[in-house]
Amino acid sequence: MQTHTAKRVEIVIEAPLESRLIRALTETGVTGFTILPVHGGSGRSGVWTREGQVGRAGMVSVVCLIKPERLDGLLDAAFSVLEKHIGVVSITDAQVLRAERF
Amino acid sequence: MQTHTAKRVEIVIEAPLESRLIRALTETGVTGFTILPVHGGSGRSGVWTREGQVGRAGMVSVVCLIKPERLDGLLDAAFSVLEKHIGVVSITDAQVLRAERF
Amino acid sequence: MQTHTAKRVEIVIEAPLESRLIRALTETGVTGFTILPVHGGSGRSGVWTREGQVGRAGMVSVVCLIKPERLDGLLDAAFSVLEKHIGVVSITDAQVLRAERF
Amino acid sequence: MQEILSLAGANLISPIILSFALGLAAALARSDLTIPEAVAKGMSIYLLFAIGFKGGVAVSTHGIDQTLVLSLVAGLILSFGLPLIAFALLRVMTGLSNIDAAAVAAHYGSISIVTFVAATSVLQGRLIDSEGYMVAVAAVMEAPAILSALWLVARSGGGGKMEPGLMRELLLNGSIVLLVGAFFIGAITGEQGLAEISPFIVAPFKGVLCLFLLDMGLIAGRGLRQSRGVVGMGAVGFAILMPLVGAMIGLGAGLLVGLSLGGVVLMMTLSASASYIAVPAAMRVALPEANPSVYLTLSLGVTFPFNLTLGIPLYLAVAQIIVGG
Amino acid sequence: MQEILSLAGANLISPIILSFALGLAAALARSDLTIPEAVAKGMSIYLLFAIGFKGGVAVSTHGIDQTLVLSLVAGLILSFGLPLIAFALLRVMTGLSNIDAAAVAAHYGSISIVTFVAATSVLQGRLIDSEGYMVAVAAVMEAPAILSALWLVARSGGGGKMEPGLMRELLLNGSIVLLVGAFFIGAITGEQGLAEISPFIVAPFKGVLCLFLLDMGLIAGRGLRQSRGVVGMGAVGFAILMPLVGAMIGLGAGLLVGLSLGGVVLMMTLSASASYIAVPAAMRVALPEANPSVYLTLSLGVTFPFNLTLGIPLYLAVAQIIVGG
Amino acid sequence: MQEILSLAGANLISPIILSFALGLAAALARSDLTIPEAVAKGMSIYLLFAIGFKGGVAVSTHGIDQTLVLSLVAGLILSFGLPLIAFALLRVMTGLSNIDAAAVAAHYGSISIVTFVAATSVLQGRLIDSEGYMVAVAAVMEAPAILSALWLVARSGGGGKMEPGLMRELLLNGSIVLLVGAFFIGAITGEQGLAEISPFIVAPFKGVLCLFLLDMGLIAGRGLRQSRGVVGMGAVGFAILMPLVGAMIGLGAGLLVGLSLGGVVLMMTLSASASYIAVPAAMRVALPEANPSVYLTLSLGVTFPFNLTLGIPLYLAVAQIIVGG
Ligand SMILES: Nc1ncnc2c1ncn2[C@@H]1O[C@H](COP(=O)(O)O)[C@@H](O)[C@H]1O
Ligand SMILES: Nc1ncnc2c1ncn2[C@@H]1O[C@H](COP(=O)(O)O)[C@@H](O)[C@H]1O
Ligand SMILES: Nc1ncnc2c1ncn2[C@@H]1O[C@H](COP(=O)(O)O)[C@@H](O)[C@H]1O
Ligand code: NA
Ligand code: NA
Ligand code: NA
Repeated sequence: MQTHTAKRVEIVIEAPLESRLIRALTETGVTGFTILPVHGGSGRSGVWTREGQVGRAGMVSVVCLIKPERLDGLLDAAFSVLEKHIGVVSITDAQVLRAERF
Repeated sequence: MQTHTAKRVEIVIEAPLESRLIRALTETGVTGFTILPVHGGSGRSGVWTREGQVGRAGMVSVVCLIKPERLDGLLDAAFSVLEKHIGVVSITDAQVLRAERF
Repeated sequence: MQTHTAKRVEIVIEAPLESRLIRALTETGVTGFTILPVHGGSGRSGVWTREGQVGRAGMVSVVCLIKPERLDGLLDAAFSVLEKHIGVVSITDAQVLRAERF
Repeated sequence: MQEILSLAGANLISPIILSFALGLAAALARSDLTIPEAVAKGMSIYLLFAIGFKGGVAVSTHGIDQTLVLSLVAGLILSFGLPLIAFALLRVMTGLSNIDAAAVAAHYGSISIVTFVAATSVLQGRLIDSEGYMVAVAAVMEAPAILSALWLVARSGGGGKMEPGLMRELLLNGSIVLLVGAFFIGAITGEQGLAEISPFIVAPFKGVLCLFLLDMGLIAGRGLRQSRGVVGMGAVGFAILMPLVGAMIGLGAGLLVGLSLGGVVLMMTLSASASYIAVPAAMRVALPEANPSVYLTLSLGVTFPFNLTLGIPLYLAVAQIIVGG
Repeated sequence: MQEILSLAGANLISPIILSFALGLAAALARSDLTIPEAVAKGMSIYLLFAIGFKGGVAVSTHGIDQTLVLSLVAGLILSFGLPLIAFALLRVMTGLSNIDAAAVAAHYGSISIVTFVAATSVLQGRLIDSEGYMVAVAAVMEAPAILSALWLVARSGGGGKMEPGLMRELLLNGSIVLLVGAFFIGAITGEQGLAEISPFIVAPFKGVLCLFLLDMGLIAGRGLRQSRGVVGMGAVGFAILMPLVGAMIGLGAGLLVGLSLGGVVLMMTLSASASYIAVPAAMRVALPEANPSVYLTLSLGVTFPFNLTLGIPLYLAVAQIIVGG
Repeated sequence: MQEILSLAGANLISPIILSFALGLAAALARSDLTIPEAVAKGMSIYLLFAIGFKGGVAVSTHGIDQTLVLSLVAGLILSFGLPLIAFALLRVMTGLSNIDAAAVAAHYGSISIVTFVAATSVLQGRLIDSEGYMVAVAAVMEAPAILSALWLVARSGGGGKMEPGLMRELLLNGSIVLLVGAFFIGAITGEQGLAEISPFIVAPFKGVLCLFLLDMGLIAGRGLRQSRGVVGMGAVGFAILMPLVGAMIGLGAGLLVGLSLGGVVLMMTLSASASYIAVPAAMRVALPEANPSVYLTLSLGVTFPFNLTLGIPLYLAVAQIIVGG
């Protein structure tokens, strides 16, 4: 089946910043993304879990599939939000169906 | 440690279609997959979130690790369900442990 | 934007083993990981779902981004826990921002 | 008239309505107030179980009068028939495509159980009895409308074939199974069963309903914000006219069947209400080309609040005039 | 006999049992009715907190009689010993492997708190008092059975070594901590504490139990559907025989210890019941080679409904004959 | 003194406090007991809705006396001012960086609604009335402290600029909207509205509060375990001194405004309490460089339990001595 090369960008970011990241992405024209809940994790800032949390605590994972040529714009946007904050960004090469959607 | 090449297929599909996708996958002999909850997202069909939803709304993410040679069969099965619907499919090259399981 | 090569390891493991996996990872110096909830799945051990479960049932997905040279240590640690149990491990090549974090 | 307005007024300042309004306002103001999906689902399970159980108990005490079967049949016919009327109205009043119109029509043939619950609590507030088996009628009305909609689409050659397995999915839909199951449990265990669990399903019922409507308001508000411009004035007009039309037809059905005043009001409410939980999910499977924000905006964003605020008191007033009592 | 059946009958048409049946039927019919994981966990937390608290209050009022310690010891011995009997029976009645048999045995040495709760509510229904500290006995019986099972496996050279850290995990298991903790809170705050929160932990208790059993039924039904053919007739026979054997031994223990009628019935129920929450998770860690669908099908799919429907009334009847009253 | 201790003692053995202690102990012992996020959020929504609604009803019955406006203004001033005092104390007592100190200060200017709820239930227990609109004061005090903290950081040139959109986020924060919204619903529907839903928001309130505090204890315990060594003795001292300072200032404000005994106690409690839900999330946005485990450990791990156990009874005793009654 016909596939097209794309980049899969996974941004693990603090929940309170989610809305800002989405705004930044949308402003650079990235309107396709999927937000996955994150149950817990560990990093330089220590260990955390969602269990029993009431406030907007913890991280969320935002996954974007985009055309390779748009990667830099996305990373700049993401970084502008992430810069001073904890969290990680990873990029993998991917193939997608239905390129017209990206 | 001994690893084996495989494909990682990630299918983001509407929750009401989950059972149909699973059926289609099983029929083509794909019996290994992991279903991740999706909290929200955005695409050509607009923005959505799970928050407060009562019905079977939103999307789910189905991740399949398979032998490369079985990729096409899987994609055909997925596409037969996804065709008229919203959602995205991405494929990445992967390595897996314990090939006997795939 | 400056990126660095890394490995993305995704370990789908039974929830009751989560704490053991984390311990094993930490002991080999892997202190960065993200735990994603898993809603259900299927494999050689059959089909399962989280719906309505009360006990610590089902699987969780642990995602680690690490420097390539540390991959083997991580896989050994993961395998020491996973060995006799169900679950899958997949590795993909990735690029990360902010290498200093890994 | 006077009377209707005062009732509507009294109805408007109930905690239930105001909770919905709060949710609506919060969402429109883009507050981050949300109710977790699991909690919302839990509340809807509670409401379905409670309303079904109480209906069953009512049947076990008042016994089954001969109108039971007639009412169920009437419900079936209404659910099958109302979409045709809705479809015709939509063709006249809006520029919606065949498929969108059919999808919307399906929602108005089906029912909103929360609207039904709100009507029962208005009746209770005025000490008006109603047939317990009306919850069974509600259950019966959920699915048939979907078939009519699919037929409407197929007729106009727009695909919408009856997907295999869809039928049993509709009939074994979680909310129907729970509502009907609880109804039978209530009917079997009767007053004694009710006595055992009424501190759970009766006493806190209205309070839970408030939080549930808060959530409904949040979802409706979010939907309205996102669907600005998606629905035209004509469609909005339909979403207010159709409930009135449905209620009048429901009134006729209720009188024909010979329901009590309360029963007639509930039959009117069921006919006037539009689904926004079961049918939307079914439409995603059966009519994926139909635009969700159209039917969700109309059923949850317009018709639901209309029925909640003005509709129900109006239906009650009309029924009182005609049925008397 | 007559008497037993009538009680069993009365027991069968209680909302609690029927809710379980509804869940079972819905799952077997492949309805998409589900209860969110978080809601199910929330209900179990509520039930554990309430049952523990009430037990503590009972102790604070009736005081601690000398049988308390004896009962705890009896519970320990039963939990350690029952798996050995279960294992022997399984070797005779089924073709299960050593490891599967040991894993199943662990479940029957441990307890099902919901079965315990159902028994207490049957006792309440018939106004039969019971020792409040029986919940402490229940807590004590949860873990030891697992050690016996591991010993059985080790003995037959099948691995199953006592994993480091597993022991404290078992003892600090969330449900044990909550049950025991609530027990102490109840014992400390007594009647006054109960008065403060009884509208929460007493009044709605049975209603919550209904929804919880609906969920149990859904899970049991799903399990039965998937494990068709996994368990043979012999295993099913065991899952019905073992509770009877356990109950008889529990009866002996209760009489030896000198418990009241109610206490004896609860001791019988605890011995007869099989775990399906704590032990399965522990087995995944300690005996990963054991097949989960075997032990889950037997404990949740067969023994749990058996105890709920026929077992408890039977144990009560037998206890009444022997203890009198 | 005698009197204070006995009250503190009585307060300590309430189910509410003991539930918190249980959670704390379970987490410190590394039990796997947890409450699902959705359930915890659901309980906090319930508590905010109930407390807001009841406050509104109180206002609708006792009417609005002229002190209402004064109290709101006092609340604003306290929320703006307390962080400055807290900051000064932190600079003296601890080696925290400017940014960490400012972040901590923000928490102590804001409020903990659960501490407020605990205080109201202590007042109810001793049949002491309080102004219903104190919940509105609580709402008013949530956000301003954050601005003071940002100003403190900006002043010392440490960035912390007022992020665009943050302001409206703070004011439309879910918990504020729900608290204020429920307050107005209660004020509008009054006693009649309360009668409709009191079996939901009044009767089970304390029980839900127990489970919620169990969860708070679990989180606090987890935090303490992970932040060993992160906070020094000086910081801990601050977390106990600051509530006392805050309470004294709150006392003064309450007297100036002319609140009743109950109102004064609540004003003291609000001033003494530290936020651990709304402010931490805001700090992650506005002061990402500040270390969360510092402010969470102090506000949730030290100040919250201190207020819950010793603080509230102390404030009540002091207020009684000064206000009399
Ligand atoms: N190496 C990693 N692999 C996967 N997730 C990570 C990694 N490092 C950090 N994270 C996630 O990002 C969050 C913040 O990390 P940090 O900024 O290192 O404190 C952690 O809690 C994890 O959820
Ligand atoms: N480019 C993308 N990257 C990641 N997820 C996407 C993307 N586009 C769409 N999605 C997901 O698929 C859903 C449907 O997308 P669409 O079919 O474009 O409306 C969205 O709500 C997202 O959850
Ligand atoms: N091929 C696969 N792709 C993705 N996930 C899998 C695959 N095989 C197994 N899993 C996940 O691992 C769990 C245990 O698999 P198994 O060990 O094959 O029983 C399944 O329930 C799935 O959640
Ligand atoms: Na209708
Ligand atoms: Na047992
Ligand atoms: Na304060």
